[in-house]
Amino acid sequence: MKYSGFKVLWEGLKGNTGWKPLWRKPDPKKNYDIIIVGGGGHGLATAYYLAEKFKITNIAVVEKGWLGSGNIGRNTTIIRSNYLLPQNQPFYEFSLKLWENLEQELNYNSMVSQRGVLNIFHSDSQRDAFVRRGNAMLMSGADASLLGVDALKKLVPFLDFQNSRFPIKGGLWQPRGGTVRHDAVAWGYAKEADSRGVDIIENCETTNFLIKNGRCYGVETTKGVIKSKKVGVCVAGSSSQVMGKIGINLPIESHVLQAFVSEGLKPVIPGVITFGAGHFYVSQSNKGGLVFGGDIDGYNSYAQRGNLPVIEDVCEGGVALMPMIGRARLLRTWGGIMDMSMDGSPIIDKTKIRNLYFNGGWCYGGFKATPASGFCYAHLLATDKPHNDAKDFLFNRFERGRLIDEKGQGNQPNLH
Amino acid sequence: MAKLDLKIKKPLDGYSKVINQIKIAEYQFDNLISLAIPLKTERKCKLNFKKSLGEPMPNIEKSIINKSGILGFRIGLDLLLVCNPSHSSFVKKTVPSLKQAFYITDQTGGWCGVRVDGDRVIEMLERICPLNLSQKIFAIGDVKRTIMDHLNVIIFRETEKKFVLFSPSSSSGSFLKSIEISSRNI
Amino acid sequence: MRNSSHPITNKQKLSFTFNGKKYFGYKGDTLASALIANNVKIVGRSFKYHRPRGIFSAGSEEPNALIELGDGPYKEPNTRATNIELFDGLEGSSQNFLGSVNFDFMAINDLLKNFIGAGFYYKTFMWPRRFWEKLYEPIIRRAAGLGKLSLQADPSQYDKGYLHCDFLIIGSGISGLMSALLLAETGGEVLIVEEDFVLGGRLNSERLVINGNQSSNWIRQAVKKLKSLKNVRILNRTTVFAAFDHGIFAAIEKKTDHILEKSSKPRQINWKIYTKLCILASGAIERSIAFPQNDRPGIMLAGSVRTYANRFGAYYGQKIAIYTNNDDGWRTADDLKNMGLEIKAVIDTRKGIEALSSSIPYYLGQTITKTYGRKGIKAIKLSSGSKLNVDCLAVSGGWSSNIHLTCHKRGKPVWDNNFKNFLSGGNGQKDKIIPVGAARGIFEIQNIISDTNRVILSLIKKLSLSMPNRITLTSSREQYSCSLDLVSSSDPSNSFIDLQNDVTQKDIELSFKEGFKSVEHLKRYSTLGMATDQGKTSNILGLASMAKLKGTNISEVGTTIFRPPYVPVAISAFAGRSRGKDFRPTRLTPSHNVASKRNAVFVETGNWLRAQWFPEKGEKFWRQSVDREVIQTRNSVGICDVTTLGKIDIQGEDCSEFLNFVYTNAFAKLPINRVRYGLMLREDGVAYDDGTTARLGENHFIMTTTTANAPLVLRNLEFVRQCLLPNLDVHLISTTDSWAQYSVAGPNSRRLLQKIVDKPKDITNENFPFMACRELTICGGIMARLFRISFSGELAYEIAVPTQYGNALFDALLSEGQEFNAVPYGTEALGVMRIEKGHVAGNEINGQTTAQNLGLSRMISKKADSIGNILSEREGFNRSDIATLSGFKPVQRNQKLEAGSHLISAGKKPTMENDEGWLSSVAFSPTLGHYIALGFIKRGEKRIGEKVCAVNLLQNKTTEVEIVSPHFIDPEGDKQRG
Amino acid sequence: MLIDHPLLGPRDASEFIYMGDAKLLNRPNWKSQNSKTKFLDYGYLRKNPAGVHKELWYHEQGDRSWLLVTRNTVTHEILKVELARDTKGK
Repeated sequence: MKYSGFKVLWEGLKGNTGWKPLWRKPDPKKNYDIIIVGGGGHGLATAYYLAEKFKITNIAVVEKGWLGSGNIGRNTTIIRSNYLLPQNQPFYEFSLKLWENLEQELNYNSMVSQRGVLNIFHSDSQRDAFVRRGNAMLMSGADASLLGVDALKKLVPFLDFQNSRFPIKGGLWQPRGGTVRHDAVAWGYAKEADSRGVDIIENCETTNFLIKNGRCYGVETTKGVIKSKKVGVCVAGSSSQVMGKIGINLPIESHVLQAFVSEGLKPVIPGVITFGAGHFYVSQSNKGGLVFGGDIDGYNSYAQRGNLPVIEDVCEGGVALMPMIGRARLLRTWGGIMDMSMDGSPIIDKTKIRNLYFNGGWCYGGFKATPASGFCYAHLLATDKPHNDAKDFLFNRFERGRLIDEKGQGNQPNLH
Repeated sequence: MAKLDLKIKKPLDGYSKVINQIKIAEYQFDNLISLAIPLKTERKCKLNFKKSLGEPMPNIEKSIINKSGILGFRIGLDLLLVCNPSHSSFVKKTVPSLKQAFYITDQTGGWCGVRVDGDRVIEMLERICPLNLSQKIFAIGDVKRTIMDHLNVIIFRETEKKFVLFSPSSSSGSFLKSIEISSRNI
Repeated sequence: MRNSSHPITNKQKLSFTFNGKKYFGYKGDTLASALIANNVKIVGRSFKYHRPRGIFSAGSEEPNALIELGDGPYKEPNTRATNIELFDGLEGSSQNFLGSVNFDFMAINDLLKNFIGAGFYYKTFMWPRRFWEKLYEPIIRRAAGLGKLSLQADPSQYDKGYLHCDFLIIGSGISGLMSALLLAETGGEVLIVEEDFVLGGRLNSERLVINGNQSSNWIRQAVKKLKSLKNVRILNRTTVFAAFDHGIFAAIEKKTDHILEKSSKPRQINWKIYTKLCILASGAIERSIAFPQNDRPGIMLAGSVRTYANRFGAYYGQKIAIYTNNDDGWRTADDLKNMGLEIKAVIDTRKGIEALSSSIPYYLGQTITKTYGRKGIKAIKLSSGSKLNVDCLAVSGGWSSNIHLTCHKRGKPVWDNNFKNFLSGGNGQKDKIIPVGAARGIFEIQNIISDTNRVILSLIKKLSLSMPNRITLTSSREQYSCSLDLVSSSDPSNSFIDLQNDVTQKDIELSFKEGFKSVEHLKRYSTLGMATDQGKTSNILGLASMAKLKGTNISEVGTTIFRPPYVPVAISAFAGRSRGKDFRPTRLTPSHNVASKRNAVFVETGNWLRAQWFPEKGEKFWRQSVDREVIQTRNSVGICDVTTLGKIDIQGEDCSEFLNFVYTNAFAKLPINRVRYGLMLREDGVAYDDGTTARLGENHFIMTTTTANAPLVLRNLEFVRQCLLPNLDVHLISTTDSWAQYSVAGPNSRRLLQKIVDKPKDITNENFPFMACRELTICGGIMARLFRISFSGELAYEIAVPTQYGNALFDALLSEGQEFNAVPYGTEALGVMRIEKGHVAGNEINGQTTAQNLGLSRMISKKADSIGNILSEREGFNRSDIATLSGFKPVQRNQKLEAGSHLISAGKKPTMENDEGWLSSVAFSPTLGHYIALGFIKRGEKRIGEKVCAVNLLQNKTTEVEIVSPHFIDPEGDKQRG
Repeated sequence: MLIDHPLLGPRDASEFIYMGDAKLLNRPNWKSQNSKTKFLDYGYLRKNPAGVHKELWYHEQGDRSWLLVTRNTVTHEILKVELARDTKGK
């Protein structure tokens, strides 16, 4: 179905009787060319790009729960490409470029809103690191600028410039960063993948992989056996659980990241603002809620909920950075399961089982990566070669010592 | 060469104040040392402790006070603190005696003590101390280590409503402020 | 209007303003009850369609009456009028309108309802692409949102606290008070927490009889008894808003919100409650019914109409109809009739039931098909066609147990078909929450009494505590049964399901049509239950509606779960006192006082405040001070407080084996009274920390770490000690705070120190060479430690004394140093000198660089195992083209360098592919008279003399630099050995 | 969360620092065959169960002991707490 303002008007006049489901609810066929395990943002994007860019349409996306029930449905919606390392920066910039045309491409308004991402710094050495990062961004074709205190006072006058424990010295600003209505991304990809013939099968849990002679030829699911030439796993948060079914241990731990939203308020926060002397970042949704978050709770968890110390830590950071939000009220907290990888960077790679592919380890940076992750994973699944912008996201980087450690925290996943 | 006289500066310069009937005062001491129990020498250390201080070596989270007013806190399985408020022979006699069994580290300048005393002390501590202060759990003479207002604190219960709080000396100003605010806020 | 004979009218009279108009109420009112008593009909506008809305409920479930409370920086948006305890001088106003609350220009949206239903925004506003941020989105953003923030810093104080108990009882209604009375007898610590400012819960709102008297008598007795017990504590005005792991709950106490005077006390206290068990006596919340135009001011929950009448003597109207699908609606009719109000009719959706009251007109098996009165209900139309003129419509869709808290640990509610209600499902773990009374789905008072006795006594028995007697109470008898007639079939686009988010029956139908059928999709697509009330009064309606569309029942449809917090809580309340300058503790160095007196400028280094430089008279610009400090130090002697470096006392028979393992280089053979530089790796082979370690005795070492890593290194050393090498005799004590340590650097440093130490001969170059250390005494017997180490590259020492002498020593060094023109220097000069000397610091050891990058790979001893040893052998660490530490000078010596610039070979474009490295630390060297930098560049050690470009695209600047040795001064180290 | 410290009783988890999988107790011998593979496995690969997990916590704001905690990662229920050094001795 093609959406437009005209269509909305027309349907409004007709009493909104002509709308159709965004995607079908098919039963699985016996055979597919490719099965994507995981109907989240990355899985659906992969299916869409396989169909659209690589013209492979005999695809099933099998999803354990409801479509988009993983981290695409519970993140803080930020998009940006402000990375430092050469293995990361071009990939995230590729993703940002895909975001910029996504709505038109999918004919679905996921409200890609480029109102800017600001990272505040509070010390000279932080500034040095941000200068290095900002230059890396510009060198890979992204946008960035370094703002001094005067510029910040104009852009975000409500920050605590007077009385803060860690003085605000400036910020790294990426104007093209912003936010996206996260659920709508899953729905948009689902709609367009479906319209190209992709079967999206919800409430269909993958219980095992069909493997013979070191080759994967399908999956066993709660809706029966489904065969395919290739299987792509794309279940960040549950990666270890799914790959564990065939005894593969991953360089990944599952952690809970909490997120928070305030009551609806008239607009106050221009873009995304990140505190540099504590754990706090915030944006404001189009509905008016302040959407904010901080650090992971820090212990392995599959509970999709967290505990009080992190809530307090995040709010302390928030009030320290912008004391005007103090009287806004926290409305809801929730948690998602993060695939925390051993160097803080993702994996898009083949596995040691032929025809079985893996995409995961996104830590808490997966949302912004959705389009590029789907695109690059589709490239790998279709051509058996990594996409140029994701060529370093490989399993063997640990063995080879070619780590992609953006935060410099080493093999301790809860610090990334 | 002219002899220089280096004057001691206590972290809170001898602070003392009453807020909401709670007496808050710097708890001053001459010496504070830690005793580490060498691997597998608990027995030897127990004997030495008794001999050096005249009291049995306390169990974990328990304390002793000897007749010279010297306090001993067991803060870990193999770690004790000994605090000498003012006994004159501590450095010359007690420390060398303890040294025969324990590894000794001088921490006199490392910690700042604050004594809080008064009927509303529990109400005040409720605002910063995550520990259960019920005497069933935290008896007189108990000593525990925890975190208060982002700071590491050793808390020692002298009586039902009297405690000494030791916090790192570098941040003692911040900690004192925490205690003052807590006292004011009740 | 107010019932003038209600006891509340004997209380203190309070004045307040709402939307600028002055009104009166009484102590004991809520803002909502006072507004009702003052006949204020419209209190706000709805979120999307800007329809006029009145007060709907009497509790924290309120969807409509969200107001802005207070003024200036005290302004608090989205405050529920039903939760505000009235105080003299209260100022409130409506929010979310353009114009006035009575005439809102945005109400045009109501006419466009057909075009702006659920999810319309996903289908349009896509063209042209650039218009989203410029045009569409700003309009949407301005229209959305509810109240306004003041944009000023929150001026109030907040506090936190910790409470411990055996039994936390949430709610002080009859089941809560009974539970407390029973459990108190076990001797356990009981904590009762009540959201309201009065205790008694529902009993305050009803005309129930207990033991032959008004129930208020019994409350008084019970509370009196409980207050007399030592093991019982009662907190009112306190809401338990979240349940966490292992019996930890969070509660917010409103301490001074009901007082106008801005108190010096905290406004709210965020309590963290640790309990062994929680008794959930949180009652139940009434739900609405969706029918055409069911959102008019004057349409209220039936139980709330009863509450306002019984508890506050406040009547919204005088010609009242009751619309119910359950028995409870009839009770409202009875109560109001007894007060002399006119009951126009009870309309019960249920056919074939017995009328529950004979003296009231009623219609059975009928529904309301239409209502009249945009700014206040005037009439209703029934399915039979009859029209009734009313000024208040009390609606009851039945009661939902208030099980919000049982969902916080992802407990899935289970459907009770008997009372048409979700009950706590637990979640298969010991979640320590035991519902009683209405929260347990028991709705009739006589049953609540017997059931609470049974539940609590069996609990006490299970815990083997001393058994109290059951509480015998006689009470009125209540009757409750309920149907699931919740959704009307006519006019779906005007039948509101979720009042606050303006979700109508039509939106649910549209969600269904577009495939958003799972409860989670329904919620996300239609925004049902996502408003500030989390759908407390509406969720069941949405589920019933979806069940109807799917042709199934609610238990099949399932439910989304509530997320903490139960009520919205001010962000400040989570921050408590940790804000402003008190966001984190401040650590001061031992020389802080002296430095302050010398006008030092301080800089935050982690939690430390360190002197950054010491400006002198006439110096206007920081570089003037820093350059002077460097030059004076290099020419004579300078003193810097380096106490912040981590110091770890290491003792034990196996220290040297331990150090060999945690450092890459060997320490076993380090002689006593000598110091060695050590490099630590992480287990993944990446450089972690560096510092010097001194050996004071056979079994005694002092390790220094960087300031930033001090606690982390200790943590890792403890890990090695306890988890990897537990059989070694090693003991670790952090002594960072115990010793004041000063760097004394410069050619005159020895002469200065010789004035201080008790035996000057001991520190001659022969007796005390470079990298020597010693315990000695200074100033006539004060214990001290002296280390001959140099960060600046000069002849230099670090001298340490117990912290209590630190202040005096710093002073003494400066006064004794006057004859040498000794200078105190700060972290800037320290940084300049270490860059000049080529020493690495945090900008170089940043967690990403390896020993190989740092040019220190030869420090990794292959003779013994050490942390990180094996994984540092990986190919990626040892490629020939890795970036290595190098020095850089501007080719044009007058040019400035910028840290963070990237390095590109001459003539190449500044792209990621051509990136060869970066400048990590930059300083102006007063010694050399130009800028210098440390940095990393591919194969740097082989490219000395090559000219490359330092590119800073952020400033659009490219500077030609020459690659040089990182040791800008005294590369042979003659000075430090001199 | 509350961690029931074997020596000190229940303490708030905010006194502790989390490290992760208890396999970190079993550091390979650097001289063993395939030591690089073993170190890669030790350093990087995790079982990461949804369920019972043995993990290391450090009582940084307490007695500085490293604890071996057996905890369910789905319910967060803590089943057992031991001193890490005791389990090493065994």
